[in-house]
Amino acid sequence: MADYSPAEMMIVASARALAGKRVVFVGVGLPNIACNLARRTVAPDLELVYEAGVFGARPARLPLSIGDPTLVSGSTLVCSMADLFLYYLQGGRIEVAFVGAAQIDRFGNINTTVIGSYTQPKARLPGSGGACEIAIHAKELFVIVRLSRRAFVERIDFCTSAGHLTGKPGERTALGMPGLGPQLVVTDKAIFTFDKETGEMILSSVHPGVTVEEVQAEVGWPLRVAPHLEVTQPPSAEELRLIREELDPTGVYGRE
Amino acid sequence: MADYSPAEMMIVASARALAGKRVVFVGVGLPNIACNLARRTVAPDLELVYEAGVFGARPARLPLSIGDPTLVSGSTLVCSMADLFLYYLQGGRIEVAFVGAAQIDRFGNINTTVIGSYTQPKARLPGSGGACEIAIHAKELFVIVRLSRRAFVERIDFCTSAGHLTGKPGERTALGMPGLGPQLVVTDKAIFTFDKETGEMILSSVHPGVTVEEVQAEVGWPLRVAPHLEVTQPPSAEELRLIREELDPTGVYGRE
Amino acid sequence: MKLMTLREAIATYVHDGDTIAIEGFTAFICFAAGHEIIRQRRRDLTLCRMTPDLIYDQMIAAGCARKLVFSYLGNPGVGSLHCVRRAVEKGVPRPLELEEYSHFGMVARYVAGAARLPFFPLRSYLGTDQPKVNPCIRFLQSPYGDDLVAVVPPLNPDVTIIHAQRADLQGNTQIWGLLGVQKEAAFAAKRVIVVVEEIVDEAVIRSDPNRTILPGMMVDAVVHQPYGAHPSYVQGYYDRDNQFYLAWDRLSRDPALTQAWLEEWVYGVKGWEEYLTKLEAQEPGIWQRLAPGEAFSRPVNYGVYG
Amino acid sequence: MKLMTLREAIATYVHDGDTIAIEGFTAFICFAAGHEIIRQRRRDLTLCRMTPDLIYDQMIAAGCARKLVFSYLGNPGVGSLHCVRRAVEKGVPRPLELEEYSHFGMVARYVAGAARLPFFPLRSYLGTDQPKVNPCIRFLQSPYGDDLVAVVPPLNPDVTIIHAQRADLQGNTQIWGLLGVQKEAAFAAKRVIVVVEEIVDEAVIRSDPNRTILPGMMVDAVVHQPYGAHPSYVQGYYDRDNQFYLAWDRLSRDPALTQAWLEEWVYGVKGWEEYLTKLEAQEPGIWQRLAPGEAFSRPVNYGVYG
Repeated sequence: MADYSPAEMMIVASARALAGKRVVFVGVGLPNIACNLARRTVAPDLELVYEAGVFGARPARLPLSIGDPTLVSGSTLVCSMADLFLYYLQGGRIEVAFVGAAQIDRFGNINTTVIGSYTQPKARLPGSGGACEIAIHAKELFVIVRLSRRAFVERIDFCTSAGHLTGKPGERTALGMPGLGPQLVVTDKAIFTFDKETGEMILSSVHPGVTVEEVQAEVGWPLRVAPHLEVTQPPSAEELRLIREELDPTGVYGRE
Repeated sequence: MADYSPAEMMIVASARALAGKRVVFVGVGLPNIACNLARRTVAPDLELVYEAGVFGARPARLPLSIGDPTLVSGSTLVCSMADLFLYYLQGGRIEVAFVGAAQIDRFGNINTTVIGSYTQPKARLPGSGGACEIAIHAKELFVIVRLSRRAFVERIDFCTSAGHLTGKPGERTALGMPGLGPQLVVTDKAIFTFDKETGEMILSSVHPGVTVEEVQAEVGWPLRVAPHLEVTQPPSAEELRLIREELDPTGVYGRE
Repeated sequence: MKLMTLREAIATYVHDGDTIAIEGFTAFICFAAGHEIIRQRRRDLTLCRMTPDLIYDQMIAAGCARKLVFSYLGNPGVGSLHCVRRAVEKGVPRPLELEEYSHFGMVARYVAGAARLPFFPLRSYLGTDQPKVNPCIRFLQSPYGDDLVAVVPPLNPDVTIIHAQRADLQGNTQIWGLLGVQKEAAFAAKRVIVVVEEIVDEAVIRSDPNRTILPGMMVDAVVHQPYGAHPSYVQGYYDRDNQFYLAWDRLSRDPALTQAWLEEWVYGVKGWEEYLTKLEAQEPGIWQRLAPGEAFSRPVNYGVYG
Repeated sequence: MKLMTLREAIATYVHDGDTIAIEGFTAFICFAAGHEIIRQRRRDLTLCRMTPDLIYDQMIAAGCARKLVFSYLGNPGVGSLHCVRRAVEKGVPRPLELEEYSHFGMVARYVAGAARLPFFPLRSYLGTDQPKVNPCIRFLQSPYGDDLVAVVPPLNPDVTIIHAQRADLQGNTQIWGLLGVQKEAAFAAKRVIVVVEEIVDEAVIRSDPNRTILPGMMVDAVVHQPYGAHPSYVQGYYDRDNQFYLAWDRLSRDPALTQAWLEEWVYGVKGWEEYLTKLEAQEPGIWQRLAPGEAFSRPVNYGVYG
């Protein structure tokens, strides 16, 4: 078995979760590489929609930002932000979306706004960007975040993007949210899914060599563990080759 | 003095009313020729915005409809209907607009929907098109309509587009209408303006050879006549030359 | 496989009772699709379109529709739509329910439908009789002050059909010229049929992604049907056949002539290819008469980055 | 005459206390205008932008702003905006008021502003803390049912500044590549400044009217300033200078280094031409490094009719 980095494990686990999907809303960084890996493995028909309003991108290099000009040249469609948010996202055309998180709670609610109080923040974070509405409208939400006690907290300091709210069944539907909310959290140590009823996060797979105790130690609430906890299949040689030789040859994202 | 048709008089009178204007919203037919005549005479900087979403058109022939392809080729901008109505018209960018009327009342309210009752119409007319919102948003509204007792009625059968409503001062403003409403009615026999306070239609100019009595005979209410009633200046030789040789050489609109 | 014949596309995606929109503002009007719907004898359709034009006049004369949702009834630049008037004024060949908006109202309904909004606000209709005859037009106070705005509900056709210059096999569609409300009507629809003058290699689409108005992912059927918009026009491909618009004004005044025309030109042909053959037999040189000259866009450089 | 220098345009149209928007989603960011505003020492500005990026970081470090209206704070692909954070977290060089939306919320505010709507409805914010810290975000029930939608108020900048590939002397402006929210921000504004890489003959514009995003009638000033978006990029003209984005991440962490940089590169030069001269002196061949290859759009035929 090849050696691989935690970032490579995250990319591979994210890519596999896209099996059979058709339309993914994607930012740069790990999700971008994961989506491109999925296209070459488990989801050949996957259409990548970049947050800057680009469809069917054929980037000639690894994009430096979500608005990299290499995403535009040779793509099939470029639209305005108004079209993107009104017709594509709110219009219900996005099947899966990836977002990051500074803090995430037991029900998948996400903070990317502030650490500390809003008016006197300890740290001022980027804010919502499109995440708030992505979390409402994408049919499924996948979160990519490193596992740490700072991120996996009992109570987030600010709710930027709605997950499964307080865990009451049907709460999202009652608020008229068309998307199913967070379905998957991929980290460098483990993978989490959510209880279909209550929306509580469930440890469903640990990466090779990681114990449940190690995961629990980084999570700020008593973790529910799936009855059939799996061990994540490590990256295959082919998956690693694609990442290292084709998708991220300079190792910007994969080698951490 | 050259001979001229009533239609030519209407075109010339409409063109002169555009003196100094910058942005006019225009349909085909008489308004189109009037606006193009104005560009060559009293309003060289006039920008023509066609209802199909075309700016700065340079038609190589007389357009057959508001959506004629000759309006598109060589124009400066073509936009969607959504942009046209949201950003140009409702956005307040239109200074003057021309509309027609099947019926018009004393306060410039306009019917282009039905003659008779709505559910059992004697005649089903085209409906609003953009007229309803044009009448609300264009800073000034100019109406072009042949003078007749069928058109100039005490009570219109249906109010498609708001003029000065019931004539109560400030009524349009109270309803939040940004445009001033009808400012001018150009006919084949006379020109009407409106009382600044009450919005009542005023006969302000009769075309050469037309009497006040002839006009009153075609109007379904006791007509107010301007204290200084004018006689419309007939078309000049140059105005007629422009219409006949350049703007409507085949006489589609001008010779009726 | 998205590429199909018009017959297959209509048979597959347009059903009796459907709400359909064939959009295109005086240009790009897909007569070929309208005729195919008549030929397949669809019934009880709700027809939506800002400007019903001759195509809906024909479909209504053929008895396809029970309802018309619109904002302007006219034969553009010519006069009335006589078949629509006959249905409204006399119930011939069957009564036609009308649901009527202004242009902006129709645009707003498509936008709301495309954006999954429960309503769209617009400053219109105040002071007019239109809300009195259309209970779907309502008013709402702004949560930021006294402003009263009109609102209209979303319009979500079962099928939207648009005609365009070109698409690739995936359905990525490009249009230039009058954009009308096609994009919004397509996004609002459950199913989308795109009929094009040319099927192009995706490299053509990819050379100018800003020109693409619909991504392939939302197109259910791509139909290759040159001259499919006759007698309306396609920018850069052919002109409006105004002779037909004038002829229709005359013949459509007479119900018998109208039915005879439908018999000959719609029911009497197998499909659009036969219609075109008949058309060329009637007027050899028609496409030369309607052919525009060349006026090409200057290319722009998107750049190669990488 | 609309054509003016950037110095004239900023002096004429941007005043102390104004609400301004320099828009462009990661592309077309008009750094040249931002620097000129710093150089002319405008104060108490309310800066609006979906993604404040380095240009607002620099303007905030220079003390131009009292308030920031935004939806995402970041150095794209790199990390934090340290000057913005310093102003928010420590009040250095002066406190900065924040008014914060999501991306969709900002887009909706510009659309409402451009369309003179008193509010714009969107399905967002429910279940989050965002409405608690921004009283401008409210909720409204649909007049057609129980749906609760969020609403945001219009945003009408005093001045919107956008950067584009080309315009003619009348201000007819064309952009290709990422369209962001520039059109809406311009329509929402009282005054509009367009800065372009090239002034072209109007025949170029007229060869492709669908490419035009702003008509000249709404543009107050046209400024010809090649490379005016450096270190951001202009599709087909130059690439993002990522080295600068990385360098700014380092130097902007230190208030003294930041001020020194502003002294040298903004206050210390007369205008953008001198900035470019300095840049080329520092790195000969910079424009070759950032030059993209050629990838031209295929021309389309608009046709000659008449």
